[in-house]
Amino acid sequence: MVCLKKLFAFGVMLSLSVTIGVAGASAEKVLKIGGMAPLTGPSAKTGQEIKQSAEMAFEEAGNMIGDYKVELVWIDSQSDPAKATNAYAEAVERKGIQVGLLNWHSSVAIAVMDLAAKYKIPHLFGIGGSSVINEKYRSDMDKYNGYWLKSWPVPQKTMTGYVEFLEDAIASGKFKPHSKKVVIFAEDTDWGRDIFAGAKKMFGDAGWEIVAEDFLAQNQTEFYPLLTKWKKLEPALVFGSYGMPVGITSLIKQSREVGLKVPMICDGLGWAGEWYSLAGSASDYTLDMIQKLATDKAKAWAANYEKKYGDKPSPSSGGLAYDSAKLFIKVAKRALEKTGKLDSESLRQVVLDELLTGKITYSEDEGAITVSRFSYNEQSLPDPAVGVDDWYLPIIQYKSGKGRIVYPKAWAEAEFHVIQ
Amino acid sequence: MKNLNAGYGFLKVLWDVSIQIDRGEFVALVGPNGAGKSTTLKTISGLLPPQSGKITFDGQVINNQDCALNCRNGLSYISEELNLFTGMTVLENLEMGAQLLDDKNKMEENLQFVFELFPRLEERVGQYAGTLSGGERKMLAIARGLMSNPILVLVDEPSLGLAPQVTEEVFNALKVLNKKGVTILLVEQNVTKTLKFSSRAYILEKGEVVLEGPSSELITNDHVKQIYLGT
Amino acid sequence: MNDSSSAKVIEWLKSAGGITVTCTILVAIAVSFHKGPYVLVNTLVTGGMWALMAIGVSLLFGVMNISNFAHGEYFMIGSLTAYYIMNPLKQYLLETPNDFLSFITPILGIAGAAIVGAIAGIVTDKTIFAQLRKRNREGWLLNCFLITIGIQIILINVHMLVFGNTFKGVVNYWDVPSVAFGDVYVSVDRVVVFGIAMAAIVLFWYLMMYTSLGKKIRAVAQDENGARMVGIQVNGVYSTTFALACGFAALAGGSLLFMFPSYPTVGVAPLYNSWFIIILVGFGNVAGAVPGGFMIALFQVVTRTYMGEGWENVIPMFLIAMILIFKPYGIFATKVRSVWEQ
Amino acid sequence: MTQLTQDNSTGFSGILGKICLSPMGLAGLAILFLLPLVPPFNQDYMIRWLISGAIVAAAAVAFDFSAGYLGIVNFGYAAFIGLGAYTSAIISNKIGISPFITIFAGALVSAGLGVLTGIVSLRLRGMFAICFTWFIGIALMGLCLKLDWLTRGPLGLQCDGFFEGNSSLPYYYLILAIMIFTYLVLGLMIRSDYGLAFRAIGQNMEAAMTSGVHPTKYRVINFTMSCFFAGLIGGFYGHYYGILTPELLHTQKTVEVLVIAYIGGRSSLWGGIVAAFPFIFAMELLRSSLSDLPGINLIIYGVFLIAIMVYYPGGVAQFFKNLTARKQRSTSSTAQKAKTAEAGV
Repeated sequence: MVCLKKLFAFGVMLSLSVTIGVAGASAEKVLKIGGMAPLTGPSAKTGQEIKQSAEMAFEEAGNMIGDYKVELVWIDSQSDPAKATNAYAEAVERKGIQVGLLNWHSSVAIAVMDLAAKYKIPHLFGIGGSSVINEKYRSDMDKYNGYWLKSWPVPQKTMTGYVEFLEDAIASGKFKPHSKKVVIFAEDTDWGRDIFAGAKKMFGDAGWEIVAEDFLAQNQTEFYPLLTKWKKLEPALVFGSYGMPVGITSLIKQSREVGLKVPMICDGLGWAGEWYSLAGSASDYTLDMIQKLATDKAKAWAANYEKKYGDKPSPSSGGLAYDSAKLFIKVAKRALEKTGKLDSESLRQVVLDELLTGKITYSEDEGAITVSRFSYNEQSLPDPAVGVDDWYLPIIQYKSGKGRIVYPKAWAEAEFHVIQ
Repeated sequence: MKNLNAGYGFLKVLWDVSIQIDRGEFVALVGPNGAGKSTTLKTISGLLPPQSGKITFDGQVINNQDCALNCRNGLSYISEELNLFTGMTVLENLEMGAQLLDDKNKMEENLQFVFELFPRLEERVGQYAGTLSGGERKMLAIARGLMSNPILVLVDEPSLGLAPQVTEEVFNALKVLNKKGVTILLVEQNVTKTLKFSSRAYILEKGEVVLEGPSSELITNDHVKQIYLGT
Repeated sequence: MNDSSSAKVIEWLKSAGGITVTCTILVAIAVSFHKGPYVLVNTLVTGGMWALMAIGVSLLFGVMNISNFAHGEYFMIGSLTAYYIMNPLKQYLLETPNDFLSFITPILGIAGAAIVGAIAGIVTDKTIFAQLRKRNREGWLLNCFLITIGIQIILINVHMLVFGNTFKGVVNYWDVPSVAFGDVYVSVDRVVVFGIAMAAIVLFWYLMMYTSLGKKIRAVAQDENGARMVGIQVNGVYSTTFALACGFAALAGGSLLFMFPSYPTVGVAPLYNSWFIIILVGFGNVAGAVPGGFMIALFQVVTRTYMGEGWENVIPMFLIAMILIFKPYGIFATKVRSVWEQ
Repeated sequence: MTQLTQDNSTGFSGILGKICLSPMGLAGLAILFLLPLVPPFNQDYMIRWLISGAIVAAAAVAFDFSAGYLGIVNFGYAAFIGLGAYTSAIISNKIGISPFITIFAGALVSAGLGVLTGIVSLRLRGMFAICFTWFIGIALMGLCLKLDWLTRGPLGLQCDGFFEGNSSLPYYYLILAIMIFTYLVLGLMIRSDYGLAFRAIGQNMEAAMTSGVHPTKYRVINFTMSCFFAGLIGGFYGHYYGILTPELLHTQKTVEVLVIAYIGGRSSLWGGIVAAFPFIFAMELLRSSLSDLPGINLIIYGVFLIAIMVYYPGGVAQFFKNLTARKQRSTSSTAQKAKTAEAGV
C-alpha cells in the first residue's frame, strides 16, 4: 500500500510541475524565442555551435530588444522529426515561445513547419538547405507563408559558381585538365542528394564526363577502396559535398595516402571549425565553397567565439546562426517600432510586410559576417535571394589550414593553384 | 579437524540438519531422492549460501565464505555434475585442480598419486575432458579434487550412472584415500555399498537427519533394512 | 608434417569453417586479380582492427555471458585517452622538436589508451556487474544486455557533457610518406596499427593458452562452479576478463585515432562491425574472431568495390543471414552451445 | 489489464477476465480515455506525449509477445515498424486511398516479412536468432536509404494524415484503439492454447518438441502476429507525424521499445502499457526542464535503466504482482501463509 501512495504522490508531483510550468509567465515584458537545434545525438556538434553562436548574438544585444527581455528557450530536435514535434509543441504550449528560430535537419523542418503554421508561430531562418522544404513550402504558400523561412538557400542555386570558376581557370590557363572526366561524390543525406543532383546537371551541361558517382555514409571513415577505384579512373577533377567532419577529413587524408593527385573540390570541408586539426597538410590546395568570414568583424567574432567556448567556430553553422540571430533582432526591433509590441503576430506582420518584400535586409556593412546580404523576395521564398551581392558563397582554396578566396575575382585573395 | 557442525534453517530443503565429522573419518550421508543430501554438500562447500545456521571447519565459521576460499583452506568438493573444464585436456584439468599449490614439486607428486589411483587417466592425459567416457569423467573429477591436497573431501554421488565395475573402482580409490588420512564425506544413493565402505553414516530423509551411527550398526538397523536394503 | 596432422588439416578444410576460410581467401585473390591488389591490402589492414574489437566482445560473451552493446564506448574511451596524451605532446613538440619523443608519442598514447580502457573495464565490472552477480542470475543474458545499453547511453552523453562534441583527433602519427605494396600505397600509420593488432592478438593467444591467468579465464568460461571448486576467485577473474576485453577495445580506439577522431558516438561503427564478426563466427569463439575480422573486412571491401558505397551494410548483412541459416551457430561453431542457449 | 488469474472468475471481473482485463486495468483504460479531456492534459502537447506513450506502449506489447513468451528478442523490430510505415505511406501516396485502409496493407507486408523471418530463422536459437532479426533490420534500413526512387531515402517521405484539421485528439483515440486492439488480440492469444505452446517453446524448445508442440508453426504464428501489429503501429506513426525517414528503422528505435517492454516486465504484455505513459512523460519533462544541459536527461535514463536491471529486473509487472501478493497475504490466515510459502518453492 505504501507503494501505491508513493505512486500517487509521484503523479501529483508530476501534474504539479506541469501546472507550475504553465503559470510561469510574469508581468515583465518578455519575448520568448524557441531556438531549435539538434543538441543531442549524431549532429550534436552542429547543434551546440548553433546554440552558442545564437546566444552570443543575443548577449551582444544585452538580451534585450527594446524594452523586451529576450528569453531563449532551446528545443532539442534530437535529429528526429517525431521527437522534435513533441518538443516543439511543448515549447509552444507550456513554455510559451512566441517565435521560433534556427533549425538544422530538413526532415525536422518538414514536420515542424506544420506545427508552426498550426500554432501561428513564425519560425525563422532554419539553416538546413534541402529542397524538400521549398517543395513543401511552395505546395501551400498560404499556409506556410511567414511561418517558415530558411537562411540557407537550396544548394542548386548557390553552386553555379563552381562551373564559372572552372571555366575561368581553364580559360586563363591555370588549370589544364588532361581530360574532362569528373568524379562526383556526396554524403548520403537530404543535403547530399540535393547537391548531387545539382552537380550532375551542372557538370553535364558544362560538357564534363561523369565517371563515378558515389554516395558516402555519414559515419564512414574508410575510403581506401573508393579512392583506389577513383585513382584508376584517372579523373581530372574530384567534386563532392560531404559535411561530416570525420568523413571528409578522412577522405582527404586518405586521398593523399593513396596518391590521388587531382584537384579536389570538397564542399563542406570547412563546416566544422576543427577540420584542419584532423586533415592537416593533406588539405592543402583543396577547394571549398563556404561563407567567407573574411571581414574584420567576422574575424573578431571567430576569435571571440574561440575565446569563449574553446573551439573554432564554423562559418556555416555557427556563423550563419549568429547572422540569423542578428537579423532576427533587426526584424524584432522593427516590429516593436511599428506596432509597439513584440509577439508572434507583430513579428509575422513585419516579416510579411518588410522582410519578405526586401525592405528589411541585413548586409555586410551592418555586420553580417557570412554573406554579403540577407534579403528575401517573392521569387526566392523561402530562401534568401542568391547573388554575388546577396547570399553568395565564394570559392576558397586551402593552404596550411587557411582558406583564401580564389573566386569570384572581385573578392579574390589569392591565385588558384593546381596541386602538384 | 575438530568439529564440523552443519546446521541449517533451510526453508525448502534442509530442516536443522546437524552433522559432525572428525578428522580421518569416512562418513557417509545416505537417503532417498530429494532428501537434501546434495544440498547439504553444496552448502558446506560454499557454492550455496545457507539461509541460517552455522558451518564450522577447523574451528572457523565458514558460513558465507566463497567456495574458492574453502578450497584454499583444504576443503574439496566433487560435485554430482562434475563441473569439468570440458574444453581443456585431462592434464590441464588436473593442473587447474592444483593451481592453488605454490610448490611445483608437490604438484608433480599429486599427479603421480592420482595416476596411481586412476591409471586410466594417465592414458588419456592429452585428451579433452569433453571427449571422455562417463566413468573417466568421474575419475577425472575426483582426481582434480584431490590435486589441491585437501583435508576434507566432499563427494557427491560418485556411482551415479556408472557401470558396477567402475563404481567399485571409484569406491576403492576413496577407501585408499581415506587410509592416507584424508577425511571423506560421501553422499550416495547406493546404500549397501556405501555402508560397506564408510565408517560412520547419517541418514537424511525429507531434509532431516533421522538416524546416525557407525555404518556397521546401521546396516543391521531395521529402519534401514526395511527402506533401503529392501529386506 | 606427419600423416595425422595432415589428416586433421584436411578434415578441418572440409568443415564449414575451413570451407569458408578457403573461399574467403580464394575470393580475395580472385578479386585482387580483377580489381587490383588493393583489395587484399585493404582487407588485411582493416580486418586486423576489427578482429581486435571482436576479440573483446567475444571474450566477454564467452567468459561472462555478457553480450556487450557498450563495447564501442570503450573504443571511444581509448581514442579519447590517446587524444589527450598525444595532443599535448604534439603541441609541445611543435615548439621544441625532439625526434625521439615524436617517435614514441603515438606509442605512449596507444599504451595509455589500453591501460585506461582496462581500468574502465574493472570499474564497470565492480560497480555494476559484480552487484548483479551477487543479486540474481535469473535472466542474466538479457539483463546484462540492457545494462550495457544503459552504459552506452551514459558514456556517450558523459563524453558529450564533459569533453564536448568536437572531433578530437590527430592528423597522423608519423609524418612520413606512404609505403608502397606494388602499386598500392598504404600509410605508415596503418601498417603500424596492423602490426599492433597482430602483436596484441598473438600476445593474447599466448596469454590465454600458456599462462595461469589465461587458464583461469578459460576454466571460468567453461565451468564457473568448477572453477570455484578448484579455488579460483571467480570475481577476480571476471574483473580481469572485463579489463582485458575493454582494454582491447580501448587499444583499438587508441590505435585508430588517426582514422576515428574521438567524439561521443564514435564507437557505433566499430561496435556493429565487431558484432557482425562474432555472429558470423559463433558466439564466444575468441579464436574465430580473427579470421572473422578479415572476412567481414573482405565482404565490405568487395561490396564497396562492386556495388558502390552505402551497400556495405546491406549485402554483407544478407550474406551473414544466409550463412546463419545454414550454420545456425556461426561458421566456427563448437559443440558446447548450452551456454548461450537461453 | 492485470491478468493475474485469481479464482474470482465469477461476476463482472470474471467477464472482464475473459477478455484479459481486470477491474484495475479497466480503470486504467478509463483514465487513459478521459485524460486528454482534463486539464492540464488537454493541452495539445500533452496529448502529443500521450500519443507517443501509446505508440510505444502498443509497440512494447507486440514486442513482448515474441520477446517475453517465445524468448526471441526481435532486435530488428523498428525495421518492421518502418516497413509498415513506408508501405502504407507509399501506397497511400501513389494510389491515393485512405490511410485507414493502407495501414492494414502496411501491417500485412510487415506480417509477410514476419512469416519469412519466422521460417528462415527457425533453426536459430538464443542470441543467434536475436542477431538474425537485427541483421534483417540493418539490411532493411540500408535498403530504405539506397532505394531512394521508392522511399526518397534520406530526403524523407511525406504522407497524408488520417484526419483533417489540427487537433491531435482524434489521433490519440485512434492510437489508443490500436493499442487496445493489439493488447486484446495478443492477450487472447496468450490465454489460449497458443500461449501455453509459446511459453513451452520459449522455456525449452527441445522439450516442447518432444511433448508434441510443433515449434515451426508456433514460432511463425508468433512472429507474424507480432510483426503485423508492428506494421500497424508503423502505419499510424507515418500518417500521424507526416514524414518518414530511414532513421525510423534504426536499432536505436528498437532499443526504445525494448527498454519500455523490459521496464514494464517481461512476459506480462500489460506491463509495457503501464510503464510507457509515465516513462514518456518523465523523459519529456526531464528533457524540457534540463534543456540547459542537453544529454543529462539521457544519462539519468541510462542510470535508471541499469538500476532497474540490477535491483528490480522484474519491472512494473513484478511490482504489481508483489503488491497483490502482499494484499493477499495480509488478508489470509497464517496457515495459508505457510501454504503460499510452500507453493512458492
